[in-house]
Formats: sequence, C-alpha cells, structure tokens
Amino acid sequence: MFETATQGIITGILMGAIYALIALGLSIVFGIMNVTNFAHGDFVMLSMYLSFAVGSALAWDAVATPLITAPLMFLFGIITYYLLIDRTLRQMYVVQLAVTVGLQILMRSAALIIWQAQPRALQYSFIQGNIQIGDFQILTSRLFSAVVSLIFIAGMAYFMNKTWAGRAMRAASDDLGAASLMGVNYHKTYALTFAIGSSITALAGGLVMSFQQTDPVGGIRFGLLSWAVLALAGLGSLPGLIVAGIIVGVVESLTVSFFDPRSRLLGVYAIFILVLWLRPRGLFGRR
Amino acid sequence: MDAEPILKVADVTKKFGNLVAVNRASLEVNRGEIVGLIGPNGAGKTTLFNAISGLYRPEEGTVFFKGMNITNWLPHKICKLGMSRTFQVTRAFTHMTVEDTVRVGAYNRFNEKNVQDKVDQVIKVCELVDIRKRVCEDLGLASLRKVELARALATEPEMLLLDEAGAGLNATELATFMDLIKKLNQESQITFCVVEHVMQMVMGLCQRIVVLDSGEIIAAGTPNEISNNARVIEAYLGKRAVHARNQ
Amino acid sequence: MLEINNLNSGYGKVSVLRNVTFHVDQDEMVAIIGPNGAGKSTLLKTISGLVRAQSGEVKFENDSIFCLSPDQVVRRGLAYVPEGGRVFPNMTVLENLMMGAYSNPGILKTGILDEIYTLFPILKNRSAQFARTLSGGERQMLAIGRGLVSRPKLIMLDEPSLGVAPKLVDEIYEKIHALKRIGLTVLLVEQNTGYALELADRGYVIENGQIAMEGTAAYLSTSDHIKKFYLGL
Amino acid sequence: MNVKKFFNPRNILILFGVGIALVIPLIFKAGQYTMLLMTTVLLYAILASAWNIIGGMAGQLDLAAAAYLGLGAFTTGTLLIRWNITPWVGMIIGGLVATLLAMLIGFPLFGFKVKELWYALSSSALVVVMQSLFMMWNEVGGPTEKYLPVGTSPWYSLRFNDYMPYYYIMLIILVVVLLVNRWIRYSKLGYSLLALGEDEDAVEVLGVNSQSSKLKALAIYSFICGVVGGIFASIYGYVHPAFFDTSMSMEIAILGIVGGMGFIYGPALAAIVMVSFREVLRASLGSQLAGLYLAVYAIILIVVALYQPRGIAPLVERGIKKAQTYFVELTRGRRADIKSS
Amino acid sequence: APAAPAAPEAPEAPAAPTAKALPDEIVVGVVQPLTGSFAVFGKEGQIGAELAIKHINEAGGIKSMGGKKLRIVVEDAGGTADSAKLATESMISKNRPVAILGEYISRFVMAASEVTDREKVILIADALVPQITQMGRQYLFRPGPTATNHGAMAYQFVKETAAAAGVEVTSLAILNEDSANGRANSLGATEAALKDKISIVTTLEYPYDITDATQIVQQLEKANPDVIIHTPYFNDAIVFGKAFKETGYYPKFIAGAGACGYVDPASIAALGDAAEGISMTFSYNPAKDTPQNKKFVDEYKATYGYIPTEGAGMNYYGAMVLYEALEYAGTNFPDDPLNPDNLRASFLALDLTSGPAVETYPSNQIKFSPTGDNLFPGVVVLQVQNGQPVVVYPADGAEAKPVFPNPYYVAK
Ligand SMILES: Nc1ncnc2c1ncn2[C@@H]1O[C@H](COP(=O)(O)OP(=O)(O)OP(=O)(O)O)[C@@H](O)[C@H]1O
Ligand SMILES: Nc1ncnc2c1ncn2[C@@H]1O[C@H](COP(=O)(O)OP(=O)(O)OP(=O)(O)O)[C@@H](O)[C@H]1O
Ligand SMILES: [Mg+2]
Ligand SMILES: [Mg+2]
Repeated sequence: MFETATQGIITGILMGAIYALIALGLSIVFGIMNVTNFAHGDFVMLSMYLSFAVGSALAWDAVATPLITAPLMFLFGIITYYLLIDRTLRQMYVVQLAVTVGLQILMRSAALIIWQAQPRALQYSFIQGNIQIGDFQILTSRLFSAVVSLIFIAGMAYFMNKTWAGRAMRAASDDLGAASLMGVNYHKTYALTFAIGSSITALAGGLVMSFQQTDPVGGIRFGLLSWAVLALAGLGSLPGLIVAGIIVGVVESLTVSFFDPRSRLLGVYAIFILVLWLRPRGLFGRR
Repeated sequence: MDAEPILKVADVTKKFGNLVAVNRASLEVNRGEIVGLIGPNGAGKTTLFNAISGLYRPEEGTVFFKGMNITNWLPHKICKLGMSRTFQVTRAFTHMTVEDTVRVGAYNRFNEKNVQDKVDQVIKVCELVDIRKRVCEDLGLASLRKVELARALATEPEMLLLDEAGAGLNATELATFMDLIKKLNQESQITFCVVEHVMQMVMGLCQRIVVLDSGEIIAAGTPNEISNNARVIEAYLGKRAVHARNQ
Repeated sequence: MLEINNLNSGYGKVSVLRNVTFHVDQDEMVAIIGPNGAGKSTLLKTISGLVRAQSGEVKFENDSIFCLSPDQVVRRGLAYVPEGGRVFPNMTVLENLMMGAYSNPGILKTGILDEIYTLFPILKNRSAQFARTLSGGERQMLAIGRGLVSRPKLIMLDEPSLGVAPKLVDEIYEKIHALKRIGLTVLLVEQNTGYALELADRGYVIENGQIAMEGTAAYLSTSDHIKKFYLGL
Repeated sequence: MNVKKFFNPRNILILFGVGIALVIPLIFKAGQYTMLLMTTVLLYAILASAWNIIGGMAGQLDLAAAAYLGLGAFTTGTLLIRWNITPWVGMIIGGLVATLLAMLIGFPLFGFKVKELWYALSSSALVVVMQSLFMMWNEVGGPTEKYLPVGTSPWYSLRFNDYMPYYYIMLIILVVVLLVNRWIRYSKLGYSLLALGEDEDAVEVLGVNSQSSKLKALAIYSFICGVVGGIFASIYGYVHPAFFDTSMSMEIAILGIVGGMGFIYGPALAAIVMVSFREVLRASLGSQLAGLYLAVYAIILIVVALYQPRGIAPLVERGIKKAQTYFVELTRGRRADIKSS
Repeated sequence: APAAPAAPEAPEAPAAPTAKALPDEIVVGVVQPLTGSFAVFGKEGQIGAELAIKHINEAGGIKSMGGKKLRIVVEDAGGTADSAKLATESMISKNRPVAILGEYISRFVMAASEVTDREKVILIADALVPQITQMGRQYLFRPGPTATNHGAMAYQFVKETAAAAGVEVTSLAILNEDSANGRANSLGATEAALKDKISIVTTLEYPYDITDATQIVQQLEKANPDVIIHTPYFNDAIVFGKAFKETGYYPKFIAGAGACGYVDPASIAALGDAAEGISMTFSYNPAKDTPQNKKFVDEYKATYGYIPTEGAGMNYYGAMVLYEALEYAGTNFPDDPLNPDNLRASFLALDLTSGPAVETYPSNQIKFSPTGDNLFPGVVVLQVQNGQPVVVYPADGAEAKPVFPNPYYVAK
C-alpha cells in the first residue's frame, strides 16, 4: 500500500513535470498573448510526427530530433500566426475558438493524409531504461524529460523577465496599444511569442516521442490535459506550471494505481473543476 | 423616520491581501442629501462604493440601508431594495443599444407591460433620445457616462452612488450634468453619494462632504468647512485649489 | 516641428476629424481643448499611429509620418502618453520605465532613469511594485515618466489630470512645466481649460472634429467663446 | 402580438422555411438517406439553437452539450430497456436528469463566477468525466452497447424503421426551441442574459441576479439537450458512452458561433449550412483520399470564422435589409408610377 | 420487424415466372471508418476488399451469372455512429449494392445493420464483438471469428505451447483496453482459463488513449502472473510494449488477443525489439499455403511492402464469401439471383470447404448459422520472431514453431 503509493507518486511527479512542459507552450500563447488555442494538443501531435519523420529519416534518437523539429515548428508557428491568429486578435475569443478548432480538424486530416492512420513511433531511445532505488523504480526517460522540462521552464521564466523580447511580450499582453506606443511592433512580438510556444511544443513532442507514439487524433490526449494544467497553475505563473503539472501527474498516477485505470482522467478533471470553483485564478495565478 | 439616515456605514474594513484599502470607515447619508466623498487617489473611495453596493464583501463592519443590515447581501438584492450605482471606468454593455441597456435596468421594477414607458421616460430625462438606437460600442465617454446614469436611474433607486461621473467633462458640460443631478434630487427625491475629483462639481453640488485618506475618514462637513480644513488641504486639495477658490 | 495639414481620420466608416490643420513649433507647449467627443484623443491617436488616418498630411521634423505604425512613430522621437496612462499593470514600475526605452535600449545607460526619478521621486520608492497597485495619480506620473524615458523630441499628453486628485494635478502640472523648461516640446490635450491655457504658449480649440479657434493662450483665455463654453465663467 | 409587426420580412422568411421543411419529404418523396441527413441537420440545429441561449445570449461558452445529450440518451435507453418505459416519457425524464446535472454543476460554477474560457474548459471536462463514469458503470453503460428493443409498437418504443417520424418530431422540437429562443430574447431574462454576457458586475447592480439568470438559461439548454438525447438514442438504436463526445459538444458551440451569437435563427442556419455541407463533402470526397473532406471542411470553417467573425446571421440580416429597402423603393416607385400616369 | 412501409424496390416473389434482367455490373459497397480513431483498420479493410473484387473480376466475374463483373464503391464511415449510419444510408440510396462489407466497430454495425435489414442488403461485417449477431438481424453475416474465439484462442495457444515447451503456467493476468471488443476478448480468455482452474491474478481494463502505462505495468509486476493476455488497440499496444521494456518487467510470455497491435508492420516498426516474441491472435492467416492466398499476399506485398494485416485479410475473404454466395445464387436462383432473399438463402446454404473463400480463411470450412455467424470460425496466432510476424499456431497452418517462453524475456 505504502509502497504502491510512493511508487505512484514518483511516477506521477516525473510525468507531471513533462505535462508542465507540454502545457508551457500553451501557457505562453494563452497566458501572454491571450490566444485561445484549442489546437494546442494537435501542435504536440504535429511535433511528434515531425520527430518521427526526422528520427526515422536520419536514424536519430527521438531526444535529438527537436534540434530540427523545433526550428520547423517555429516556422509553422510563424506561418500559423500570420495566416490565422493575427486576424483574430481584435475579435472576441470565440472567434479564436472557431478558428483554432478549424485548425485542429485541418491538422488532424493533414496528418492522416501524410502519415496514415497507423500509430507511429521511434524505436527505443538511449534515454530509456530504469534506475532501481530500493523497492522503487525510476524510468530514466521520464527523469531525463522531467529535468529538461524544469530547465526549460526556468529558462523561459528568465527569458520573460530579463530579456527585451520577453518584456515586450508581457507588455503587449498587458496592453497592446500602449506596447506599440513604446515601439513594440506587436505583430512581430506576437508572431515570435507564438513561434516560441510552438517550438517549445516541439521540444515536448520530441521528449514524449521517446517513450510514446502518435497518431492523427493523438492531440486529444494532450489538449484538454494542458488546459487543466494551465488552469491549475493560473495564468502567467511559470513555477506554478510545474506544481500544477505535478499535481495532475500524481493524481492521475494514484487514480490508476488505487482506483481504476479507466478513471485515469476522472480525478484530474474533478480537481480541475474543483479548483475553478475555489480559486478561479488558479493556484498561483496573477490575473 | 426621516431622522434615520438612509445609508449608514459603520466601521467597514476591506483588505486586499496586506493592503487595507478601507479602514474602519463610518459614514451616514440622510434621505434627500447629496453627499460628496473625496480623497486622494487610492484612498479607497471606489472600494468603499464596492463594499456598499455588494460587489465586495467587507472583512469587518456593517452597512445599513433604509434601516436594514445589507452587509454581505448580493448586489442585485441591494438594487432591489433601492440602491444603484455607476462605475469609475465605464462598464457599458458593449454590443447592446442604449435603449436595451436602459431596459435591463428598468426590468428591476417594471414588468413586460410597462417597461417600455419607463425606458422612454428615462431616455428622455437623460437626453439620450438621439442615440437611443446606437450601440454602446460606438459612443464616446460622455455619452457612456450618461448611459450608465440612465440605466441606474431606470431601476428607480432611492439612492445612487456616482463614481467620478463628472470626470473628463469640461466646465460647461459639468454644469449641465450638475443641473440634471440637482433636478433628480429635488424632483425624484433621489439621495446621492458622489465620488469626484473635480472640485467645481463637489463644491457646487454637495451639501456635505466626507474625506477619505488611506482608507480612513479624516474629515466631514460642509463644503466650506472642508475647503478650509488644514488636513484636507494637506492631503488632498493642495494649496493651489484653495487659492483658485478664494479668487 | 510637427505639422498637420488637412487631416481626416476616424474609426472604420465613422469619420471623426475633418480637415484639421495645425502645427507645433520647437520648444513650444501647445494646448488642444474642446468639448467631449470633439476628437481630441482621436487626433493624438492618429498622429501616434494608433488610429489610421484617412487622408491628409502629417509631418514630423519635415518627414512624413502619415500612416506609419505606432512603433515606427516612436522611433522618430515622438512620444504619446495616452488617456488614462495605460501603464502595464502586471509589470513593475521599473519594468514599465524600461519599456519606455524599448526602441533604444542604449539610452538606459545615459542615466535617464535617474533623471526621471529626480523629476518624480515617488517612482523611485515604488520601483519594485507592480503598476497595478499604484494609485491613479502615481499611474499618471509613471505614464509620463515612461514617455520621457526615450528622450523624445516631442511629447503628447492626453488629459493627464483625468481622475487625479487636485493636489496631484498641481504636482503633475508643475512637472510638465519643468519639462518645458528643460526644452521639451509638448502637445497637451486637457479638459481643465483654465490650467491648460495658463501653462501653454498657444492653443487650438477643436469642436466637432474641426479646428474652431486658434491663437496664443493669452488671446484664447480672453475670448468670450472660451469663457462661456470652457471656463464656465 | 401585433399582426402587422409579426409579418415583417424576417418572420415571413422563417415561416417560409418552416413551410418548406414541412412539405419537403412529401413533395420530393425523399429517400431514406435524405431523410436521415435532414433529421441529423435538424438535430444539430436544435442543439445549436439551444446552445444559443446559454452561449449566444448569456455568453457562457458551454461545451457540455454532449454530456446532457448523453445523459438524456442513457436515461431514455435505460428506462426502455429495463422497465419498458416509453421514450416519450423517458426523454422528458432524461431532460430533467440532464437539467439536474446541469444545476449541480452550474450552481457552484456560476456562484463562483467561473467565466469565459474557464467555464468552457470545465464544461468540456464534464463530458470526459461523464464518459469515464458511464464507461465504468456496467449496469447502465459499460463498453458494450446496450441495444434498444424495437418492441411491438414503434410508436411506443419510438423505434421507427423510417426516418419520417423522427424528422417531424425534430422539426416540431426545432420550431419550439426557436420560439423559446425568441420568447427569451425579448423578455426580461433575455435582456439580462445579453447584458450578463457583457459585464457581470454592472448587471448585478441593476438588480439582476446573475446566478439565477444563468442557471435558468443553463436549465433550458440542458433540458433540450437531454430530450434530444432520448431521440438520438432511438434513432441509432443503442446507448453507449461514446455518446459523451467532446468533439460533438465543440461542434455545437462552433455552429452557435459561426451562426452568429445571439441571433435567434443564426445557429440553426449554421447547422443547416455547415452540417449538410460537411455531409456532401463526406459523400463526395470521403472515399477518395481519407481525410481530404475534413481538410476542406476545416478550411471553409476557418475562412468563415475569419471573414465573418460575427457569424453568418449578420450577413443574412444585411440581405434582408437590402431586400426591405428594395421593396420599399419598389412600392414607392410603383406609387410614383401610378401618380404620374 | 417494425411496421415500416415496405421499401419501394421490394422484389417480386422468387417464384416470378420470368427471369429478372441482371444489371450490367454487380455493385458491392465498402463502408469503413477511413477517418477518426478507427481509421487504421478501416483503410486496410478497404484495400483488402478492393483486391478481392479485382481478383474476382480477373478470374472471370460471377460465372453462374454469365461472368458478370463486380464493381466496388467506398464510403467513409467516419469516427462516430451518426456518420456511420449516414454513410450506410448514402451508400444504399446512391448505389444500391447487393452487399456491404465492413462497418468494423460494433456500434457502427448495430446502427448500420438496422438500415441494411430494412433495405434488405446483405451486410458482411468484420466486427469481432459477439453481440452483433444476437439482435435478430436477417441480412447480417460475419464470416470471421468472434472476440470470444480470439480470447479463447489466445489462452489455448499459451496453454498448449507452454505444455509443449514443458513450462508451467499457473497464473494469468488479463489486460484489455476498455472497448466492447477488448472486454469480449478478455471474457473469452477468462472463460477458457477458468475451465482449467488456472488462477487469474488480476484483470485490468484501461482507456485506449492512455498516455502512460507505467503504473499499470508496475501493478502487473506486483501481481506477478506467469503470462499476460492482453487485448490492446494499436496506440496503447505501443505504449505498453515500450513500458514493458522500459520498466524491465518480463513475465514468461505476453500473449495478445483481438488482432490489434504488436504484430502488424507499423507496430513492429514502432516497437522494434520491444515487440520481439509477443504473440497476437488474428482472424486471418497470411501464411495459409493456398494458391488464392498466395496470390493475395504476393500482390498485397508487392504494392504495400508488407504482408496483409488482419483488416485486409478479413475483408478479402469477406468478399470471397460474397463471391461464393453470388455463384450459388446464380446457379440455384437463376430467375432472380440478386433478390436479397435469394441471396440470403444462398449465404445460409453455403457450406464451403474449398474455393477462394476457404483458401484465404483461417479454418477450413465456412458455414453460416441462422444468426449469421460462421460455425467454423478460425483464428491463428502470430508471433514476432526476429522482427517478422510469423504464423505459429495452430500447427497445421503455421509457418514456424512458436517460441515459449519469450526467449527475449528469458535473456533478461
Ligand atoms: N481588486 C483589487 N485588488 C488589489 N488591490 C486593490 C483592488 N482594488 C483596489 N485596490 C487597491 O486599493 C486601494 C484603494 O483603491 P480605490 O480604487 O478604492 O481608490 P480610489 O479612492 O477610488 O482612488 P481613485 O480616486 O484613484 O479612483 C488602492 O491602493 C488600490 O490599488
Ligand atoms: N473606438 C471607437 N470606435 C468608434 N468611434 C469612436 C471610437 N472612439 C471614439 N469614437 C468616437 O469618436 C469621437 C471622438 O472621440 P475622442 O475620444 O477623440 O474625443 P475626445 O475629444 O478625446 O473626448 P473626451 O474629452 O471625452 O476624451 C466620439 O464621438 C466617439 O464617439
Ligand atoms: Mg476610484
Ligand atoms: Mg479624449
């Protein structure tokens, strides 16, 4: 009992750190740009497919693929931004919802056309394996991903607070007009923000690809989950993202271990709804 | 009956985290009065309004309206009882027309049959007839302030809280606006409590003024008393304002 | 320095400004007054690029800045402090000031922040505080300070006294006066006509989107029209 | 109601539409496929119109339609399978059960002022939660479909082999839902909801109880979804937790948005256009390159959302106005003619 | 049957005096999920059916009808029941096929078979869930085995190979994704195992869109069964395969059931050596040594680069069963062979022990029960050996010997 719980918590914490990284891209896009991107899960899906494509073409390990997929997703982010998102900025958020849901359908069908319906995965990655500590087991791929995710979230926090680009992003998110009066070209800033969000998604996709697979509808698995992490964390709080990711990971893991694997998401969403009731701004939200 | 104040705020405290925005403030407004509430920026005037109208729950203290303890009541119930307000930063129903906006308020006391009459009446009183079909989105600040006043009036309040309703109006516009409030006060017996930084309006309109600073009431009295109160001059009015008044 | 000729502007199909022509000279303080909804803010927004002009000519130091985007306009040395200040609430006071130097980060090394702190000492005390926790007057000062960080050649202020307590209004105007003394050109929009005409060299009156009157401040303050409709005398 | 006011071009158009809808199956002797398609379109039109009450008017972006639909379906199905209770009763009970759930969720959510996107996400989570619960609840749900028996009388068990009855049932419900929409829109509730969608605090100080207004809207919406769920189960002949479908919920909201939020007929119009358009695409492109038809559909959806951000109803509205002025001018012109002659 | 108006095209009684003219071509419909979560199988199914029809036509069409050719039309059933039902209606109203192949998912079959029964179109379903033939449908046939057959076969395979290898298997864990099919497979295995009084240490059901299987694998490790019988879908098979390897947990054997995941080419490509030694039950035997099957496998392989998967195989022999029934109808009901009732009678009358259908079918006989199920269902077991899926069981159709316990696991 105690053992199972401890093991569950370990597994959950590591997976949670990865969830935080998956949600980081969304946190940037929604938390800073206020863009409701319902296709975020599908950005992860696309990243994973790109990882697959790169990994299998060059015989690279999944973990290395973000070297190529991150710039690709950066580009994809910029294109998506200028084609779609830029035009929705001054509209109501429901318009963004409609547009990004359209994008989601489009990405899914494109993935189906390009990569077919079979799930795709890269083979065993060098980071896979496990470390046995006493009775407990830590999967190295999760540990590695968790560490990378923490580093990147910390790096992102630094970027947001200490660089001109980061400050410009935050200023634009506070007041578009006023930011442009400071000399911020918000189209460019937002394109950059969106592209950075997308390329972080590529990083997450590469890491997840090292121990998972993807298929055209695989985005579903990450979409709502990322939103739940974001809601728990509250907007604009990057450290909160880690805590929220870990809460989601641990709750999921313990539900599977102690209750029923079928109720995996039940606990997560129950907490999600509960937090919305009790702390609508999330656990660490500023706004 | 009339001796009892229509609004009585007793020792109200409202905090935001560590910040005590309103600190044991007490205030009484008698029926039929126009009372001014002034104080430096960030003194807690808007916060006090929010606590009175039910948008915030004060940590301490009680609010009585028409002799009833309305502390922690929900805003809509307080409105039903006869109090409404306007907002410092105008909060229009962006996509609704002026007429529909006023109608929302009018439903407070009127049913489907006679709501239209009330809407027409208020729109006429507030001089909104020309723009009654316009969407609030397209209106300028001055019109929006009028719309806010109109929709609050439509609820048939016995008391109105106006939060900087005169800000951004020039001297002449202000005079017209003051006339409207005076008329409402006299003809419809509406009690007013106004927050204002424009001294011309405060001094010209209010029978009594209460001064708030750092969440605390520091002075109360007639306009004359207030403008000569050293503490008020120090904290709020500044020498120039007094100078200008004395000219 | 700033020259506007036959400017027409508005929102979408709604046209607000009609054939506005005026100019601001070097080291001058020019006030624009007018009733509510006359289009004063629209005029400043159009010059700064926030609102797209329909036609006309906008020249700054003899270069056309007509229809440039706001970020390009600032880079030329024309700062605009919008109505209500519009500081960045979720950034600290210091970060807000730094944003003023966004288009020219090097300027921060010239000690400009210290200059601003001497002008508005209160900002120094609050520098680590989030702007959202500032009072209305402090916000207004922060906004002006932020506008000054880039060392603009001309600064446009839109109703800096709106919603500000009388004592602070005095302070703010003292500062603006100080700005003028250090050689800054100021274009001021103000409802408080008395103040505005007291400080400014020249003034324009906008009514219904058109220039209705112009002249030196002294001339305007004695005009019957101004007395009647703006000073309420 | 004022007779003259009633016969304005818009209402005439609506009446005309209903009239056509009534006779189409008879005149064209539509085949079963067309009937099923039109029934499906009506189904989405009803759901989107119901959504309009909570989403379009109250501005609460609800994504839980499938939760209420599924609950209605399971209630109706279970009552029929276990106790042989007719779906006519079952769907009313289903609607009430759905409303009950909606109230349980909505009371705290609205009480705590959960808004906009967060409300959308929590309602979307509700669908997933319901699916998980019904997947595990073997007596009622579970992974194996529960078949709805046809029984002796199709009218009793609401299990027709022909879509005509379903079509007319749906049509009646749609008309009722549109009337309910209209009635709400021009009543105290409607004005309150519209204003609530804009600024909640400002409405409350005008004497509107935001929580109860939103709960009323949610109740009506969830009840309609629940009732429709009962018919949904009957058409497909089984109940399964897959009915709790997040993407269906999303689609309904999208129809509401694309139709024109707050316009009474907008969502129904969007359903008619978009759903049948997608089916046409599926039928024509579906077998060529898997996924192609959805890509085309997605592009159209994006284009409509980008270039008609306020929905297609305003477009129609403009058309109507033009027609109106045209007719006015026409009659005027005629009068002038008469005079001159 | 419900009191619905008879379809306008209702045929004359079979005893009509004059022979009905045959159409130029005999239309066969394929309704498969080509988009959505179930598209993996659907696409393969479409390919299998198309190849079969091509082969039938190449071999001279329906000979008993004067060499009439078959024409295939395809509809996408999408991922939801409403789109599946619409697709079926659309297929029938536009093309009026004599038969429809596919529908794959049990709830699609449930909704679609109501349509095909009303319109009297034969539905040759490729779904495994047992319940679909228990609804009293008249025109529904399922040549393939049921999920129960699959589950039982997985168990039987484990039992016999273990015995042959002299390895003791006393405990089982049953694991499945939470669909109707997953559960039915597990029930089949459980029933068979219980007869042998083998202890089932744990039964786990999980949603197929799971993102992390670590905890479940850790739970399995705790329960420590000798063998795990697992019914996955495609995605989760990969997640589990990787999790087994990553946690380093190896039971004696992992036996798959239900034909999805682990042994198809995409899964092997995704899992690499983590798939090694895992077995899976199939409703189709790609190794069956018959001319027809060889032809099918060779052509399929030449086009797609790998051996036909189950979906392709099932639809191939499904089409071949239809061919046999058409031949039968042409011979025995020459007046009106395409009359649905005659066609149905032909299906029920079939008792095939040779011919293209049997040649591609896992067992050696096809005969339908009145409910439409095959009385001689066949299931084979494939095992991944050296990165290739090979048929290892039953012995008479096998191309290689099964390896038990999983040598790859033993090595660890
Ligand atoms: N929601 C809030 N959260 C945190 N602090 C708040 C909030 N609302 C107000 N405050 C703070 O409370 C204090 C009082 O604010 P309030 O708005 O009541 O001032 P005010 O007297 O209305 O000032 P002004 O004249 O500038 O409108 C200020 O310091 C303000 O920053
Ligand atoms: N975003 C907008 N969209 C449409 N019309 C607008 C918009 N903003 C302002 N207007 C209209 O433009 C006109 C001029 O507005 P503007 O804000 O420039 O006036 P102003 O002179 O600054 O008045 P104030 O003293 O109230 O600030 C007003 O009639 C207003 O209705
Ligand atoms: Mg205030
Ligand atoms: Mg202005």
